[in-house]
Amino acid sequence: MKKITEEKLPELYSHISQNHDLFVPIDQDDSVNFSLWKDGANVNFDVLKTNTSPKKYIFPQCETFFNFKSEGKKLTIERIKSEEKPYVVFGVRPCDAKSFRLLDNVFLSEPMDRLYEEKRNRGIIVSMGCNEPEDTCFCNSFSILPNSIQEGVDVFTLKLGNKIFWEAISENGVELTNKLSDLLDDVTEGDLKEIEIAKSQVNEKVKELPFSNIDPNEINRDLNELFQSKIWDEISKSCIGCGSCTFVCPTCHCYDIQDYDGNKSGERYRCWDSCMYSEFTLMAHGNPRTTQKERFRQRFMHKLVYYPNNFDEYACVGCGRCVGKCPVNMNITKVIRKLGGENQ
Amino acid sequence: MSCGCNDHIDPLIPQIAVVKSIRSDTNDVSTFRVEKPEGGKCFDFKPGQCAMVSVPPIGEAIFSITSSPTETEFMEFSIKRCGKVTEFLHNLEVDTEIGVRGPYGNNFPVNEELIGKDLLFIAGGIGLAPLRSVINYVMDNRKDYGKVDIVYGARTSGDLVHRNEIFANWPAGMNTNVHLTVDREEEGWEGNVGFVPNYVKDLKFDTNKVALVCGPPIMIKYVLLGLEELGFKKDQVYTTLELKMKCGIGKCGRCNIGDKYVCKDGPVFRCDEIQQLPDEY
Amino acid sequence: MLLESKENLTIDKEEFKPLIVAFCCNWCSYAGADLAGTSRLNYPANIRIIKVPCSCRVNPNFVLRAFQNGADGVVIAGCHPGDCHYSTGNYFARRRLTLFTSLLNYIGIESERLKVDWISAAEANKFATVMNDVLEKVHKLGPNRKLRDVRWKR
Amino acid sequence: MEEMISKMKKIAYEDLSTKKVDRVIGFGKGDFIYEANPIFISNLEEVDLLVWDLFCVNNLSKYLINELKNYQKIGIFLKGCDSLGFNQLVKDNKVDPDNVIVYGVPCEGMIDPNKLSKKNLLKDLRYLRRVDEKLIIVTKQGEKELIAKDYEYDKCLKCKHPNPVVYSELLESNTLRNSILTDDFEEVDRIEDMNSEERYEYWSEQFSKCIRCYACRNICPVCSCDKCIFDNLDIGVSGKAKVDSEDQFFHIVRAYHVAGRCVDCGECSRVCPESIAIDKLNRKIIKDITEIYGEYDAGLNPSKSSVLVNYKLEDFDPFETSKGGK
Amino acid sequence: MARIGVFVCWCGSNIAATVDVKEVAKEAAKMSGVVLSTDYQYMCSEIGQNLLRNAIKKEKLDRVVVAACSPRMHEVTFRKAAELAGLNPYLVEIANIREHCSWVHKNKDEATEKAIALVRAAVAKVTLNQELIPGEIGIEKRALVIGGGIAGIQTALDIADAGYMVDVIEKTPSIGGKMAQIDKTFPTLDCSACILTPKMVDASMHPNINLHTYSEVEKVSGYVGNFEVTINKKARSVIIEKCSGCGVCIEKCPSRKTKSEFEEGLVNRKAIYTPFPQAVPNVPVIDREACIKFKTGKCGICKKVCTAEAIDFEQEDTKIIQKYGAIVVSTGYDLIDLAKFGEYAYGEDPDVITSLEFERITNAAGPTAGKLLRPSNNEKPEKVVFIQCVGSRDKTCRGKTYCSKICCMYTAKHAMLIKEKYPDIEVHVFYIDVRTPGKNFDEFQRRAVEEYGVNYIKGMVGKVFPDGDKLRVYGVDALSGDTIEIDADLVVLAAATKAKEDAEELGRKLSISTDTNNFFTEAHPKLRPVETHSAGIYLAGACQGPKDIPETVAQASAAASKAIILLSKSKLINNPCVAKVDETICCGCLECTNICPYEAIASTIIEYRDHGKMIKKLVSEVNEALCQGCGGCTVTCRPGAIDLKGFSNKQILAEVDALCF
Repeated sequence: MKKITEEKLPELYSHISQNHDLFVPIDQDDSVNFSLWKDGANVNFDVLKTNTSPKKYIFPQCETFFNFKSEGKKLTIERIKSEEKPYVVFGVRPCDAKSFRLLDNVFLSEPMDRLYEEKRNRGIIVSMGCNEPEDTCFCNSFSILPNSIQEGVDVFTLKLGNKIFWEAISENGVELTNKLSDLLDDVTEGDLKEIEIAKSQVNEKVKELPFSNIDPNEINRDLNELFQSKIWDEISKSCIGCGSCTFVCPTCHCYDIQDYDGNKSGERYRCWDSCMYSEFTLMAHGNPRTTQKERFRQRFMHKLVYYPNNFDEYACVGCGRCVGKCPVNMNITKVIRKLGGENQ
Repeated sequence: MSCGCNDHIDPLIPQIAVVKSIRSDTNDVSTFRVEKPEGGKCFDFKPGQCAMVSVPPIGEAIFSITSSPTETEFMEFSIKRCGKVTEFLHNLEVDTEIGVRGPYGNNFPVNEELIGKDLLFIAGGIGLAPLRSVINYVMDNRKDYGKVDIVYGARTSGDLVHRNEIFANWPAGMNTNVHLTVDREEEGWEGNVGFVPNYVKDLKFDTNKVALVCGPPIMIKYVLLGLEELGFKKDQVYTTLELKMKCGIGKCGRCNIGDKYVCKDGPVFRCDEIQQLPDEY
Repeated sequence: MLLESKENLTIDKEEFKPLIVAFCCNWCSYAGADLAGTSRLNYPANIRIIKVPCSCRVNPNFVLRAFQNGADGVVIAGCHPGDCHYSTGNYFARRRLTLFTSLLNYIGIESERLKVDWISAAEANKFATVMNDVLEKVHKLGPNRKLRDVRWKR
Repeated sequence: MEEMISKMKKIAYEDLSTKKVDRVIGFGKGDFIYEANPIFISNLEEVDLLVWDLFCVNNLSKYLINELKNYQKIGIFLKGCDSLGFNQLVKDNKVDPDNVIVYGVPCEGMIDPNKLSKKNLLKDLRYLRRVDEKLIIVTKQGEKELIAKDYEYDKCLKCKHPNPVVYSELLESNTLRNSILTDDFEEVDRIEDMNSEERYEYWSEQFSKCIRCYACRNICPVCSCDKCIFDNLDIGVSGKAKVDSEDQFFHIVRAYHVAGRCVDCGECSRVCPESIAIDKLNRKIIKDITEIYGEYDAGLNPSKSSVLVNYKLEDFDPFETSKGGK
Repeated sequence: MARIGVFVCWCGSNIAATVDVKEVAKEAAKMSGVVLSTDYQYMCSEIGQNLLRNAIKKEKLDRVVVAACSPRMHEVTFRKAAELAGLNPYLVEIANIREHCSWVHKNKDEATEKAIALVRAAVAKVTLNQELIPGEIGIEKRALVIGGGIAGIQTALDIADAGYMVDVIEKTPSIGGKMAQIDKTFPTLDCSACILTPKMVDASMHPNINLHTYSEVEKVSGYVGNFEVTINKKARSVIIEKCSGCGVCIEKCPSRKTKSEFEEGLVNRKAIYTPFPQAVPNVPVIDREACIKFKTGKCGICKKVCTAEAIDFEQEDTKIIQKYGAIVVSTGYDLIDLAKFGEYAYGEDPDVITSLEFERITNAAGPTAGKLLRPSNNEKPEKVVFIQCVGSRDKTCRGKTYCSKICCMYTAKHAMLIKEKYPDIEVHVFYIDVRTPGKNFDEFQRRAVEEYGVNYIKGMVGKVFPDGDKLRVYGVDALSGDTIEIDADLVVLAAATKAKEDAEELGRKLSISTDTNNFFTEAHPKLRPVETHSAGIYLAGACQGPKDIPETVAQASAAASKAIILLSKSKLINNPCVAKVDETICCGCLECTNICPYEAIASTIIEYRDHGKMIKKLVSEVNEALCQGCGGCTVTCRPGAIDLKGFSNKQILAEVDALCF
């Protein structure tokens, strides 16, 4: 394990960004979001949750994957080759890191999504543990500890005071760490102790959080019974059918494929979509999910039942972004509770 | 199932294909024959599987492949005019290039459960498209299967597709019966008049066979009830489902019924499987 | 990575030939443009006219689309208030466009790029003057990059 | 507050039990002290869930569209800004006012949890109440007295209608908010004062934050189309790609579609997950309308047609360069 | 794919000198959907049109673009040519490469480039064109005339003579209008009644004319060819069919306190009355506000004396709903109220009268039996002063800014009438200008001055001052600057004409507009003077603006002929480029209905099935017969549910895209 002081971080950033696109939480206009680091950027690790999740680096909101041109009867398709640099996402919280694994389940299973795979392979994930979980956090409900090292992260870091502890996890992580060795110091015994204390402290804090009693395992997982539950009528009433929960969610991964006719040539892109939208499943001859109830049910059934049935994990990491963003304060914690997912 | 041809290519990127011929079946249904630009079939597939047909800049739509896998040189799609993509396809000129990707989804178990069985095909309207692939496959491997009954109906006789096969080829097949019906009386029509589900009941099939059903949702619903009345068990009946699809590979998230994705886990379902699914299709 | 991070369009200002899309109402301004032709007046060839029945037919979407796809300026011309073939169409258009031009200006589009004027069927001179004027101003401003859709290939 | 809550419960209980209404839409308590949710009540037992506090910020009026599909008569609690939205829904023929009983609730301004959070007051918040212009909060650290205005939603600071403009029953006599400021459109002026490059940069940055979640549209009481053009790709005016031009198009057209109809309730900006200054677009149009066509009155009178479907012969004409002849 | 043919016209050298037409055709051939692209010297010539027609047939073209002169020039020509070849004419678009290109640009490269762009836009548009078929609407072969004055009577007679049924609605108990009140007419000085009453009788006897007197228009709906009008027939309290017109009831009626409207209030009438002896129909009416029976319940003398048993106190207003193909509005005019003109002492001194009162006084059938007597003392006046332009050409808010047009002539007529009967009476006329354009008009006025010695004074009267039994008239002679003072016995004010009080309300019912003075607005002041903006509604007489009798009659016949033209058609063909509503998208806000200048958009409730439940939905509905295709509604429609055929959103966007190629 290594460490670096906060003051030296800009040096670290510029070092990393020599060969990588570096994405860090940047405070801009009063909101913190992962953005490309540039000299002088206002990096902020103190705000626990970035506004939107870092999933955009492995699954961008919009990506063009081929250009096409049709002239007369001839059609040409030109696949877009990625020419972008390898990248580093620095500051990925354990919950978000977990979400990457959940997306991997979907995109990297056969038939594999090559666009995703390419982005996934190009990136180095530098995760960062949490010390001060917020009221809206419930990662614990999905057995994600705030300081856990999630599968798939390359480096794990922890910020205590002005020290950032740095632990390479994967081969890529080791490689990156080696490149940065000039900037990183070794840790002392005292540091390790400090880390231990911090970890146990935060684990205690997590237990005190308002949502700590939420436990999806308590939900009766009988698919059809849950599907037909009357509860959906009740809890979907206030949903306004926007996509804010979906788009801030680190695990939501529905997408749409569209063509853009750009005059002399066109492009096909895929972009995030939301199962909360009314036209998501709309076909020429009808819509199997006609009201917001069905759409609302789909989203939560997917996270709590369908996905677990397919991948044996919940498709929620308890980051709590949706809790903060829903215009009408309806969110997955309420849904889980209503479905019985609560420890007494 | 995997046919092995897509392992190294991005499954979302279509390959170029040429529309070699367009045969108009009815007012709003045409059958498109598609080949590689250099000739030959774009990819191998199994009966019941689908492919995504791409017409930039209009978009993509998924269709079941209606030709038999035994056709080595081409694939066919029977397409009903009902949206933007189909409209575009219908206005296409022969020899125009389009994109296709696939095959997607599962297939009718022609080499598994169906082997050696008596088969009952029940189709309505454009629903004959996926079954035609199976029927022709069966016809080409006729000795592997038992008796074949084909019940096919449409609103009017003008809406019956693949006329050559339903009127000539199939009835001429060995141990094969074709039962045609139209919804309403019409001049010159000498076949049965009435809805497919009723006709199926009237025909009083014995239950020692496997039924493959495809057609409009409402028809499927009543055919299944009818088959039940005749004594068919749910695991003797296969049908296909259709929902909005975009990716074709079970990822984009819109064609699921419960935890099953129609594009990947379907479109062919055995009825006892369907029964397990939530009612959202 | 995202589409918007593609490089901005670089257009050599030297060779800058502005594209102006003009929506002209059928009864006055289009006829005014016809008369400009009959009178052999002169205005730049970069002005391309689309005929609409009335200035009230011009949807802001059309204007935005023109800017998206590379127009450097947009003109909307209709009958003088009071002379509308449909009695009141241009009164509605006047209100809509008053607010819309102001909104676009607020978003940062130079007001010279969206010109609304009333040109009667008899005002061939005015038609030519307005077009020359718009072109000159747009030329001075240079190519429009605002609202541009980088995916549209010109 | 307590008094108001008991009035609310009383009227809801009465009207439900006398079958005057078969549904009541109001506010219920959320998971946190600083959270109130829309609730929908049909059973008398649930009446007790009704609350009224400083976080009942949601504009409930739009729920009427869907609820009226399943219920005959609905009672709904509306604040001043909500009532404007209600009127606009009536005007757009989305809601039949005969089937609605509006319980008018005068509002003193709602408290923005984000503002509390920025001052680190949200964590461990145990209690808070408002006494006129003061905000009394109790946290772990004890009681604190704050200036309410500093913690109100931005939109409440500009509120012109703290009292419902339409109601069947008014639950409390009108409040007189000391904080009602004369609306000087100061924030719009600030943008107007920039040059066009700066303005474009400002808005490009704002718009590029957009994630196209459409929360602003879906919460808006005047965005009540059955099928919005942004949900209808077939109409061919917009796509789903996340590119600057599409984001700009969305925001400009959204603003234009509510021009003259926007009731300035500020919900769009409140719900934006990316904190885009959406209402600064709406308010620019409101400012223009006020200056050019006189008093802005969207939502005040459902039978009066809006500015853009109206005209006067003598309207201000910014375009006339020279008089033409017939 | 579409099969588009592009035809580039040289227009001799008009286009070809500045535009490389070959190049344009070559480029057009590359455009999407274009299967044929060619050029020709004169596309509009017969050979050119044949070229087009043959190409459509041979190449199976389903769309055509002609790049030529302005569509305002030859769009119709090419559309007709296409139609002859079996193509729907609306599948033809014109690219204007002459007026908008070759004639305004000099640089050949630039002009060619632009011409290509314009063709590209036309190709893009035409690709999206759809066959349009003009709708046909039937026509109710019946006309309605609102107002039974001379304008209405003449209109009704003309239409009726053409063989169509006409209903005339008259608010008062008798037709006849203002002309019935007038004594003589200028410039011939023939008796007004002598020429009017036969027409009134004709109207009442005509088999095709139906008179609804004492009736008003209550509601108008529908559209050209198919108006539906609700007429309120006020309770007359006398059964028309039974009444013999003997007049005994009137004679016996004890109520005599109501001023006679017909006699301009100079005398009183009974509660049961006919406005004047020649009234048509000659059936009295009970003025329920004056009638003692209605006020107190006692009386009923009329009923007792009526041997025909025609009196019916229980009669109620009745509503008639009738369909009409055309409507003519001929509601006439009134004189302005002179209350604001205190300086003339009107209303203060009975010897200050309006010109219309003078007409009654001088009328042989009037209250004085035609003798010129002062209302104050029934004596013959010695000096009469006429004051013109009382409220006309008046820029103050008291009067009207316009010239009332008829006063100069009738004043000259009045002066002459006096002089003819009483050469000894001194007649003075104060005037601003004398305006006598019209056949024999100026001669007529000159006769008044030259033959009859009427004293015309250019100048205005400052004050009329009742002084004993005289009226002291103070004026200024504008020519000499002298003040003039006349001791008059009678002062006649040429009060300005004005539109009827209820014109605006009627205009609203009919959806026709009124001008700032509340006169009905004609569709075009020069070219469509008797039509309104609402198709099928025409104007006759002074309701459109001040007019004298000959003009009124001329306009009445003009309006009648317009109505006849309409009624004589078996079907109306409407412009197919009209708005249409996509009900599935329409959100029912009905904003579009607010802006339609033709009230062509209405709301309707549609029902559709939504998961087994019947849902009712409010949507807009366009009446294609009324829609004129301005497209204003399309912009009001946020979800884009309402679109304009021929200029659809997609078409215009495609043009924009093509120009941005």
